Amino acid sequence: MAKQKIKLKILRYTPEKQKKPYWSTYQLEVDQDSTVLDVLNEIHWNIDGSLSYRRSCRSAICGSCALKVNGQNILACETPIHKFKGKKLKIEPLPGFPIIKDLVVDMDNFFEKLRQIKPFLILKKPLPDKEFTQSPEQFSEIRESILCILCGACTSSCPSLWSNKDYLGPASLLKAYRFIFDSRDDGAMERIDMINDRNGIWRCHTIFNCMEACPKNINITEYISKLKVKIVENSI
Amino acid sequence: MKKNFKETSKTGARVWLFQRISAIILFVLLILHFVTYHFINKGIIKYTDIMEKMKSPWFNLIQFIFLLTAVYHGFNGIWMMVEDYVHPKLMRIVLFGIIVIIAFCLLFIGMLTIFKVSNL
Amino acid sequence: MYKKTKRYDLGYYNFIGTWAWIIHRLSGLALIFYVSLHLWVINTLTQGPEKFNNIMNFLSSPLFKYLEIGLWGIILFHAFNGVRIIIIDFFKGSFYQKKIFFILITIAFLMWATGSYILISHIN
Amino acid sequence: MKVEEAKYYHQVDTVVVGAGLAGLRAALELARNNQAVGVITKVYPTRSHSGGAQGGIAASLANVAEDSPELHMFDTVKGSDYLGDQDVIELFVNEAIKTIYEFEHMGVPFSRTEDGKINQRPFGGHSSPRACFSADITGHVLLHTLYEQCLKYNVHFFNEYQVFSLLIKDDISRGVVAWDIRNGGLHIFHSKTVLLATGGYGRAFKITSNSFANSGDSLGLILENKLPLEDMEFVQFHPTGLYKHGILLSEAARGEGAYITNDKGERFMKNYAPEKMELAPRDVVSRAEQTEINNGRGINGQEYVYLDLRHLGAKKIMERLPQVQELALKYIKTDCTLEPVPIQPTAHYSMGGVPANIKTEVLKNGNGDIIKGLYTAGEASCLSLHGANRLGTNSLQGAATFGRIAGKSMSEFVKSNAYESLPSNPLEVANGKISSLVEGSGKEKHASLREELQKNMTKFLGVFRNEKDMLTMKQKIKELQDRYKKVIIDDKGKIYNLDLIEAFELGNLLVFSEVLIEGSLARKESRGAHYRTDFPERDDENWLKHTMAWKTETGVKLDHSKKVIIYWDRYPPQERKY
Ligand SMILES: Cc1cc2nc3c(=O)[nH]c(=O)nc-3n(C[C@H](O)[C@H](O)[C@H](O)COP(=O)(O)OP(=O)(O)OC[C@H]3O[C@@H](n4cnc5c(N)ncnc54)[C@H](O)[C@@H]3O)c2cc1C
Ligand code: HEM
Ligand code: SF4
Ligand code: F3S
Ligand code: FES
Repeated sequence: MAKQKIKLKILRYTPEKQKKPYWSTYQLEVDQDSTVLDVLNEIHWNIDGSLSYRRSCRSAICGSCALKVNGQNILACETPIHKFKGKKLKIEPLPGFPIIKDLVVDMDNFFEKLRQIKPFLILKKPLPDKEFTQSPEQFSEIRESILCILCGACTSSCPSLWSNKDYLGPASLLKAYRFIFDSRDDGAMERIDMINDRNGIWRCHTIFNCMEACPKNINITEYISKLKVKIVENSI
Repeated sequence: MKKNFKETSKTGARVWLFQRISAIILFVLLILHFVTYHFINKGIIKYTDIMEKMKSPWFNLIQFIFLLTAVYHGFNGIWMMVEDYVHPKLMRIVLFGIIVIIAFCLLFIGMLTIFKVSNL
Repeated sequence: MYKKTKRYDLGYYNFIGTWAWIIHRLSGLALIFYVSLHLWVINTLTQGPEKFNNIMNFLSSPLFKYLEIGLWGIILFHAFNGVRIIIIDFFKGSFYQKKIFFILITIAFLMWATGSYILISHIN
Repeated sequence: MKVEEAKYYHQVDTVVVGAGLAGLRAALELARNNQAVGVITKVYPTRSHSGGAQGGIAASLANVAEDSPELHMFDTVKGSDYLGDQDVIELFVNEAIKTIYEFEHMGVPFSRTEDGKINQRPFGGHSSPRACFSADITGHVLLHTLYEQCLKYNVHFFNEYQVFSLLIKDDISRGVVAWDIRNGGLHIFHSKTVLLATGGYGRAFKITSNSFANSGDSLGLILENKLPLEDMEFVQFHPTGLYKHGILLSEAARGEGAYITNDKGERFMKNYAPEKMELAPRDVVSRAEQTEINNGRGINGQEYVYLDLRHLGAKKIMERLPQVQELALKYIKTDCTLEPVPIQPTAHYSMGGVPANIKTEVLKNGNGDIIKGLYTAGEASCLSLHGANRLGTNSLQGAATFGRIAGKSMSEFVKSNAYESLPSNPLEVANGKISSLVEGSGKEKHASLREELQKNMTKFLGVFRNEKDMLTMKQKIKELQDRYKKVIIDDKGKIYNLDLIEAFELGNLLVFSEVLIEGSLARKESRGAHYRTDFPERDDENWLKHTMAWKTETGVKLDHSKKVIIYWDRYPPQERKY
């Protein structure tokens, strides 16, 4: 495999040592079809071991490795460097979240918001002996929304979140959609009551950054719109 | 432990829906308005032209709706922005007051014009 | 415990949706400003024909004509992007949001060009 | 960085280490029974590797075709090459059905049949369509649903805490010591019971489908506590790993009818498993692939063959196998609707692990003596459910079902037992590890060591093994272990120190790999995933038994006295043919 020289800038920050994040430049040789994660590994393993980032599955399913590269949120493990067409890479942690160290951000708040929309089936009917029936059409309503890997790329890219850290964010709204539109669920009203809030769904201004950022290409805005209409139908 | 995202305000749905309804009304009226006043009359409107039109109660009604929707839509929009950027509760209440006052002032001026001129 | 840093790094403006939103906001603000002025101007109707006609003549000077061209553009952008938002909200428009944007903005642009032409032809 | 004193101390009735399917299911069971439970996991729960599972989860629901637990059991027994303990398998196939219905009631979005029932599809080694699935993200939806259920029951998570040592004294488990990855600092978790559900050990190999987190931590910790591991030589190689990356293309691809072809464009499986063709069990297909490659029939003589999906049609591929399509497109720029995809065998599943009995209690030796309060489930465990070879879709089911059983066992244990006192210096071991890495005298970085280990393991202990290779590897591992003592890390900070974590994980890899090698060397037969070119036959007379292995000062101690539990009247060992 042909090697390639690349230059990149990484936003580094060690809270024990610095007050503020700073840019650090690296120059190295990598395979042409490396992913961003391969490059980070290369640096971490062979150049500077103190670089920290998150990664686990390296097959775009666990959601650990969301980062901002050249102005866009991506999954490091699935994005080949040739996608940036020879441009110098500029790697930073996800915007909108506090940095813990280097490329690692604090996602606690993100998960906490997820918890608040009651992300589980709420059942008011008795359990059947076997499974609940659900037709393929009913399943297809939620088919796309279950792809979400909770990487946070969407929520982090939303300008509404930047100006209001309490905004629920697209990932949680998508999760709410996934349950409200699940044919088995009986808890729609409880969840609607939760997201129908000043800092809930109404902070979404159809900006579409979330969709651009989502590595799973989920049409998040569409589902948020469907929720808005449903809420309006229910509350007026 | 952590800050709960939830506030109690449930007005979001109404703000959202009415913003859209007023937008549709405005879309029609505003473009009509601009075309009739700014393009057709060569843009120079004479006092007498207006007085002529003002005789029709329908015209006045439309002007009134226009005024109402424009002010509502505009200040509703501003309120949406305030909710985006202003977080302290007290500040919000103060701003809400200011917005409402300005809105009513504008409404008042507008209505004054319509009522006085049309001799209703 | 690590310290939580805040970052005001907003460099995420590569996308149509973001720009549309920002401009929509700014145009909305501009429109409110305009509406306020407008209402104030129209209010001169109550002060008799003299005053009103004076102001109208004043406002038909070239400077205000050019401002009007700008205003027409702002209105069209806000109006047509507003329609785009409504389509997205109610008619599954998010699948084609970029296409809708381009189509509507093209229409708006054509209207703006025609309007500007008329307005310029009024200047002389 | 200075070594930490006991600053942080938690007392919890039950500690669950690992938040994969097994760990979460156990935690949920405990929470539902109103037990206090703390889940310690080194990655956020939804990042666990269970989420990577694609194909499906087995249960004989008979929604699509005739099926029964009995048939499921037969397939599993045969698939295990008769090394599976049949009492465990019997419990497993019966509980499996309940597990699935429970999952469905929790809200798992399974794909459906036309009449609204859970859809099932065929899978390698299963004689009936038995794999319940959700497109090709089955593990993902299961993991997320379980996590969400745990949120519902307010399970307490210690996210990004990594267990550095177990507190076991006098055969009683007293808790664990964990490193707080995010803030730094060691925490003592004093508990009545501990569940080890830390997943597999595929990271010992270079070409692997496993995530970075699958470094077999608890295996290293168990060995360090002078306890044995079981059947470590059995590592499953999956036939459809993406060339060079090792990333898994779901077996569902073959389930849906994909072909595997060699350089001549021939579906070579007809020479190896004429009846089942591509749907033969993984070890059979992997060996077939490797044989083709070794004989120069790989594509262009290279180290790969083709997985051909084109005849399925773009519509079916996009509907049933979207992830396969996406992975191939993203990683090697191959659109599988138009071109065949290069694949090679990849280390995938670890049959061996921490020995446990049918109640998931960890065993101390081959005689069934247990460590009190220590439990294990999931891929980290060896209940010997999978024997010498796991059938696809049985492992998710195994993790979930035995996670639940572990939860039950633990909540019973907690009710009738009191806290045992902690050892006198609980942080000693963990501190020792940290300080040797931080203050070490050498110069070597952990990365180069790991690279060497993984490369050689794939080379010498891969699909085909023989005595000579393994002896070479045995030498090598000794050398690597020595060099590890001199490893030093760059990052001396406390906050999110990835360097420290990786170095620690490498330590575990090196320890259990030695056991793996010794076990393979000793087992002079070919069974299931363990295939020796110098002993190509299965030898039931001498080797129908489990391997228990301890690490001692002088090397690895092996014991083959643990018998396989076989219902001789029902399933006498016969040849495995497909
Ligand atoms: C690519 C792929 C596809 C698969 N597809 C299928 C399939 O289709 N069907 C099927 O049945 N099986 C499949 N499997 C196998 C199955 O996914 C696994 O066997 C199963 O998920 C294991 O679950 P687990 O809970 O034991 O471990 P994991 O899900 O791996 O979880 C391990 C947990 O332990 C934690 N942990 C590890 N070490 C420590 C430590 N030191 N301290 C704290 N926490 C720690 C981790 O954070 C993680 O949360 C697949 C496996 C792979 C790799
Ligand atoms: C011509 C027809 C108009 C249409 C179709 C229209 C449409 C819209 C829509 C749909 C929104 C909601 C945006 C959102 O929810 O994010 C909006 C917001 C807004 N509009 Fe209008 N509008 C029109 C005219 C006006 C006028 C005349 C004014 C000024 C008085 C105005 C001021 C605003 C403001 C300030 C906002 C808030 C901006 C924001 O929240 O981003 N609009 N408009
Ligand atoms: S919706 Fe997309 S971007 Fe957002 S968390 Fe889920 S997968 Fe990530
Ligand atoms: S970017 Fe934000 S504003 Fe809405 S459409 Fe997406 S959540
Ligand atoms: S490492 Fe799992 S999504 Fe990238």
